[in-house]
This record gives sequence, C-alpha cells and structure tokens, in this order.
Amino acid sequence: MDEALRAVESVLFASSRPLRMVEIEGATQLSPDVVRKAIARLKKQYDEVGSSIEVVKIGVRYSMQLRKQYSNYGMPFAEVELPKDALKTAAFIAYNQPVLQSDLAKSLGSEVYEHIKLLREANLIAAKRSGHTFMLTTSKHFAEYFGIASSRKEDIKQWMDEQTRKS
Amino acid sequence: MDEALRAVESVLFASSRPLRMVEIEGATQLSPDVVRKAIARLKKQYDEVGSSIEVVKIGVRYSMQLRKQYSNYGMPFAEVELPKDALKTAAFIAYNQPVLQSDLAKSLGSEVYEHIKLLREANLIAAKRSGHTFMLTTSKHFAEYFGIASSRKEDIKQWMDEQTRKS
Amino acid sequence: MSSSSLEGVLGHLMFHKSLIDESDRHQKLDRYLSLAQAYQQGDQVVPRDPVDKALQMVFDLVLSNNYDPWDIDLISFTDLYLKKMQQSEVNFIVAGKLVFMAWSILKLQSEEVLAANDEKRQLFCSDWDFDVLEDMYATDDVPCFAADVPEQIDLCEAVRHQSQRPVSLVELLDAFEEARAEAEVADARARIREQLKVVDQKYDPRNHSEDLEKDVEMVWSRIMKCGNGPIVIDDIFAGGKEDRVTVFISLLFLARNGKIALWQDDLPYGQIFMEIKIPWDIGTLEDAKAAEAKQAPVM
Repeated sequence: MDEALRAVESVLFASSRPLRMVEIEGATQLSPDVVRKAIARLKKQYDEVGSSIEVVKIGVRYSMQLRKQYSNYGMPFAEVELPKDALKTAAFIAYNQPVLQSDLAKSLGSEVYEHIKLLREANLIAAKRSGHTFMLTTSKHFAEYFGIASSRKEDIKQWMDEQTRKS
Repeated sequence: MDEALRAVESVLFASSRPLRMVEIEGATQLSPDVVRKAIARLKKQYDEVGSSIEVVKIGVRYSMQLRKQYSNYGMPFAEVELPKDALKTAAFIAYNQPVLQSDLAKSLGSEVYEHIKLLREANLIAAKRSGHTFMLTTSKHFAEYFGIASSRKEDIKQWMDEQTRKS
Repeated sequence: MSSSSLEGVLGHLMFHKSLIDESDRHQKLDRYLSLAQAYQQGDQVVPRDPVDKALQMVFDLVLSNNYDPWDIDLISFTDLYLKKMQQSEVNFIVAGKLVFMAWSILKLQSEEVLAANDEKRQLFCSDWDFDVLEDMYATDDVPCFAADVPEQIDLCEAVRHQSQRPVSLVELLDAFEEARAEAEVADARARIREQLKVVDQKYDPRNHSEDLEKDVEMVWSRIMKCGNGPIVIDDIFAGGKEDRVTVFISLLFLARNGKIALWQDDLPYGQIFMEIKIPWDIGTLEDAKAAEAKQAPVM
C-alpha cells in the first residue's frame, strides 16, 4: 500500500494542474480503488504533519497545492499568468455572478474590458450574449485554477467569504 | 520554528527550479541561519516519512524533487526544460557542427540567438569567437544529456543518422 | 400593472412639467399626461394619431413591466417594444424613431462606460424630438450596479509544483528533422533570391520599355500604311521570326491600349485580323500609295 501511496504522491507532485482519476490510474498503473484509498491516506498524512502542502479534490480532479495561507510565499516562484487587476475583476465576477459586463464596467471602470479578455483567454470565465452586452459567470476551470473545491457559484461565494474571514 | 519550516517548504514546492539561499531568504524574510536549519529539518521530515519527494542540495542550490526511483511516475506530467524551438536549434548545431552563428541565423531565422543563449546556459553548446560571429559546437555535456556514447562530433552525427534511419 | 408604477410615471411627467416654461413642451407633456391618465382610467381606446399610438405603446410597456421611470432598462425595453410593434399596426416611422431614440441613449451609455469617466456626465441626446421622453431617461446618475463585495476579497491562484524533465531522445530527433526541413526551405529561398537578382540584371525594365515603345511606333506606322478596315496581320510582318515576334507583341500592346481590335475567326490556327479603333474623323490614315508618293523624291 505504501508503494501505491508514493506513486500517487509522485504523480500529483509532478503535475501543475489537477488530475482526473483516470490520469492517475494510467500513470501509476493502479486500480481505481487503490488510487482512491491512496489519495485519502495521502491527504491525511499531509494534514497531520501540518504541511504547507495539501491534497485536495477540485470538482472531479485531484491536486497537490499550497494551502491558501502559505501561497504568498510561493507566489514569486509560481508561474502566475494574470495581473493583479484582472484577478480583482475575476473576484468581482465570482462573487456577484451572474453579472452583466456593462454593469461591471459601470462599477469598476472601462479597464474591465481588458481584464475580461484576459480572463476569457485563460478560460476562467464564461460569457453569454445578453442583449447588447454579455452575462458573465465563472467557468469550470475557474475553480481548478484557484484551487476551490467546487465550481458551483454558491460554493465559490461561500469559499470567498471563508477566505476573507480567515485573513 | 515550525512556521519557518512551512515557509521554506512553500517556497521550495512552488519553484520548478533549484533556488539559491538568498532567494529563499528573500521570499521568506528569514535569516540565513533559520533558513538553513529549516531546510535540514524539512529534509529529515521528508526522509523519515518515506515520501517520494526529497529536499536536496544541488551545487549551491536547494530543490524539492522526486526521488530517482519515483521520477518515472511524474514524467508524463512534467514539462520539458528546454523549449521545443531551442531544441531544434540544438539538433541542427549537433548535426552540422562546427557551424557559424551567422550561418545558423540565415538558415533558421533570427530567433536562434535566443535559443543559443538558452543552450549555452544549459551548457549544451560551446561557442568560440570567429571574426564577428561565433563558431558553435556541442559541449561535452551534450552527449551526456542525450545519452550519446561519444562526444566527438563525427560520432554524434553518425549517431543521429542511425537514429533517424531507425525511426 | 401596479397602480404604484402608474403613479410613478405620472409623478415623473408632472415633475418634468413643473421644470419647464416653454409652451410647446407644455403641450407635449400635457399630451403624455393625458395618455397616461387615459391608461389610469382604464381607457383602452386605441388612439388614432400614429404618434399617440406609438407613445401609448411606450406607456403600456413601461407600466405593464413595472419599469422605474427614472431608470428604464433600455435593452429589455427596446426588445419588448420591437416585439409589440410586430404584433400591432403602428406607424413605423414613429416607432422607428422611438427605437432609434432608445438606441441613441444606449450608445451614449456605452460610450460613457468606455470613456470611464469618474464623473458621470448627464446624458444628452439631440437626435430625436420626443424631448420629454429624453428627460425621462436622462438621470444624473447612470444606473449603477450595486455590487456587494467585501473589500478584503482577493483571489490568488493555486500554487502547484511544476516538475521539469530533460529532453527525451525522441524529442531531440523530432526537433532535428524539423530543423533540417526548415533549413532546406530557407536555403531554397535564398537560391531563388540569388537567381532573381541575376534575372533582374539581364532585363533592365527601362531598356525594355524603351525598346517596346520604339517597336510599337514602328508597327503603328506600318498599320497606318495599310488603310482602313480589317487587316490580316500577316500584312504587317516585314521579315523573319524576330520581326514577327516584335510585331505581334506590339499588336498586343496596342490592343490592350484600345487602339486596335484583334480577333481570330477560326481557332486555333486561323488568320488573325486587326482593325484600328480610332474614330475615323480624327484618324490620320494615309493611303499607302499616297504615302509612297509623298515620300518619293521630288523630281
């Protein structure tokens, strides 16, 4: 069992994106059941030792990532794709979704158009035409990118509230 | 001390390349002494738990990486350390060496200058001044890197021809 | 429709009435008020006047959808209005103006947003003549989305490890194949460029065009000697192969410039004919014999 645990750990450590069960099974040549048990034990181990690293389930995928309270240390070395301003706009959309692009521009200024472009390119938000403007929501990828366990909009909002209380 | 340990862990985890002491000190805002002790404890922790991850010193740099026996699991999800275009330039140099940098640029375009910089940093090619340009050859490390038995340029060319015929 | 929304609309109209002192605007406002009041009294008689009819539709929509008269959602309004227009017989010019008005305001609003001015300008639109309705939409505050976001909320990306690995052998070989193909293309291009340089030197375009001009002049003078009407081009040739080529190219040139018509009745080996296209009255055709006589030395 320990060997399975280590194999799963290796795969999760090496990947910079959350992995689906089949990907982990494929890379480790382990059965779904063994992989699932290994993930659960791994998660427990990292939690018990108080590591800055956590093993989380994000939607249907699994990921090894820094716990939120430690991400500041890692940020300078991580490959960050988005400027801070665009992240602010992303937070605004996530918290108020669904939100009209025109309303967003009224609230945050016209630079949101540039942010929305970036966020759509990064596949973090989805836009649906609504009259002359767009209705914006977070995409499925949003939760993965920010390490949020669920991609339901209510859960994202709740997660954001929790993060705010923690900080 | 535990907080220092976690801070150092965060930094090492986030970086995909080995870090110098000053970089870790800068990111964690810890003194050299505290960082050094944290690294030693961290190393011990990962060793004792039998993790597939290890904390190692490579030259003057520190890195968190997969232990040799587990590195194969991570391979499918790891990223290649050289960009594909630079690799193309390396292959071209290896086959046509010695080759003038100016001729290379004529054949493959001006982006080769960027590649040559990367390849020299990775210690895969050697450059010798020749008039206004450089004469480029593969380095000794090149053969090691690709597992070629000989570092003589004729052997490398022959080896490449054989491999191409095989594929 | 709720009575409160009707009151809102009436109050809105009264408010604007109290602000104005010009008599024509008074009349317009009175008209709007009477339409709105007719609505209030449940008077559903469809007005005969096309403008009234179109306006009534506006009120109908505003009231039945509980729009805030100070803050009409023009996108949904226009949408509803267009739908209603399709269902009823209305004066399309008036209705069109209303839609255009809504569009103008929307456009202004979007420009406003794009300009991203911190101070919110008063909306102003001069392109339409329902000025009171204009006021209805022109509020000091652009309707602003009241968002509730805790100040400290900050998203930061999940930090994960990215392992790196050396380049594999297959990758090196693939790269080599690609590089070789690219270099071959680059070399071929360089060769073609060199060849073109040589060709360019051989055929100096200036010399070429000077020659062509001389040739055309010469051929034209031969044509002139042939008289009017269709000519078989064989009659213009005066020598060997080279002359034929010169003449033929000159003829093509003249045909392209509209000076002559060239045609062939039997394809592909039949006779080629030509005829001068210059109008006869400005033409200076000379009879070959007369020309010869002219050129003959004076005895």
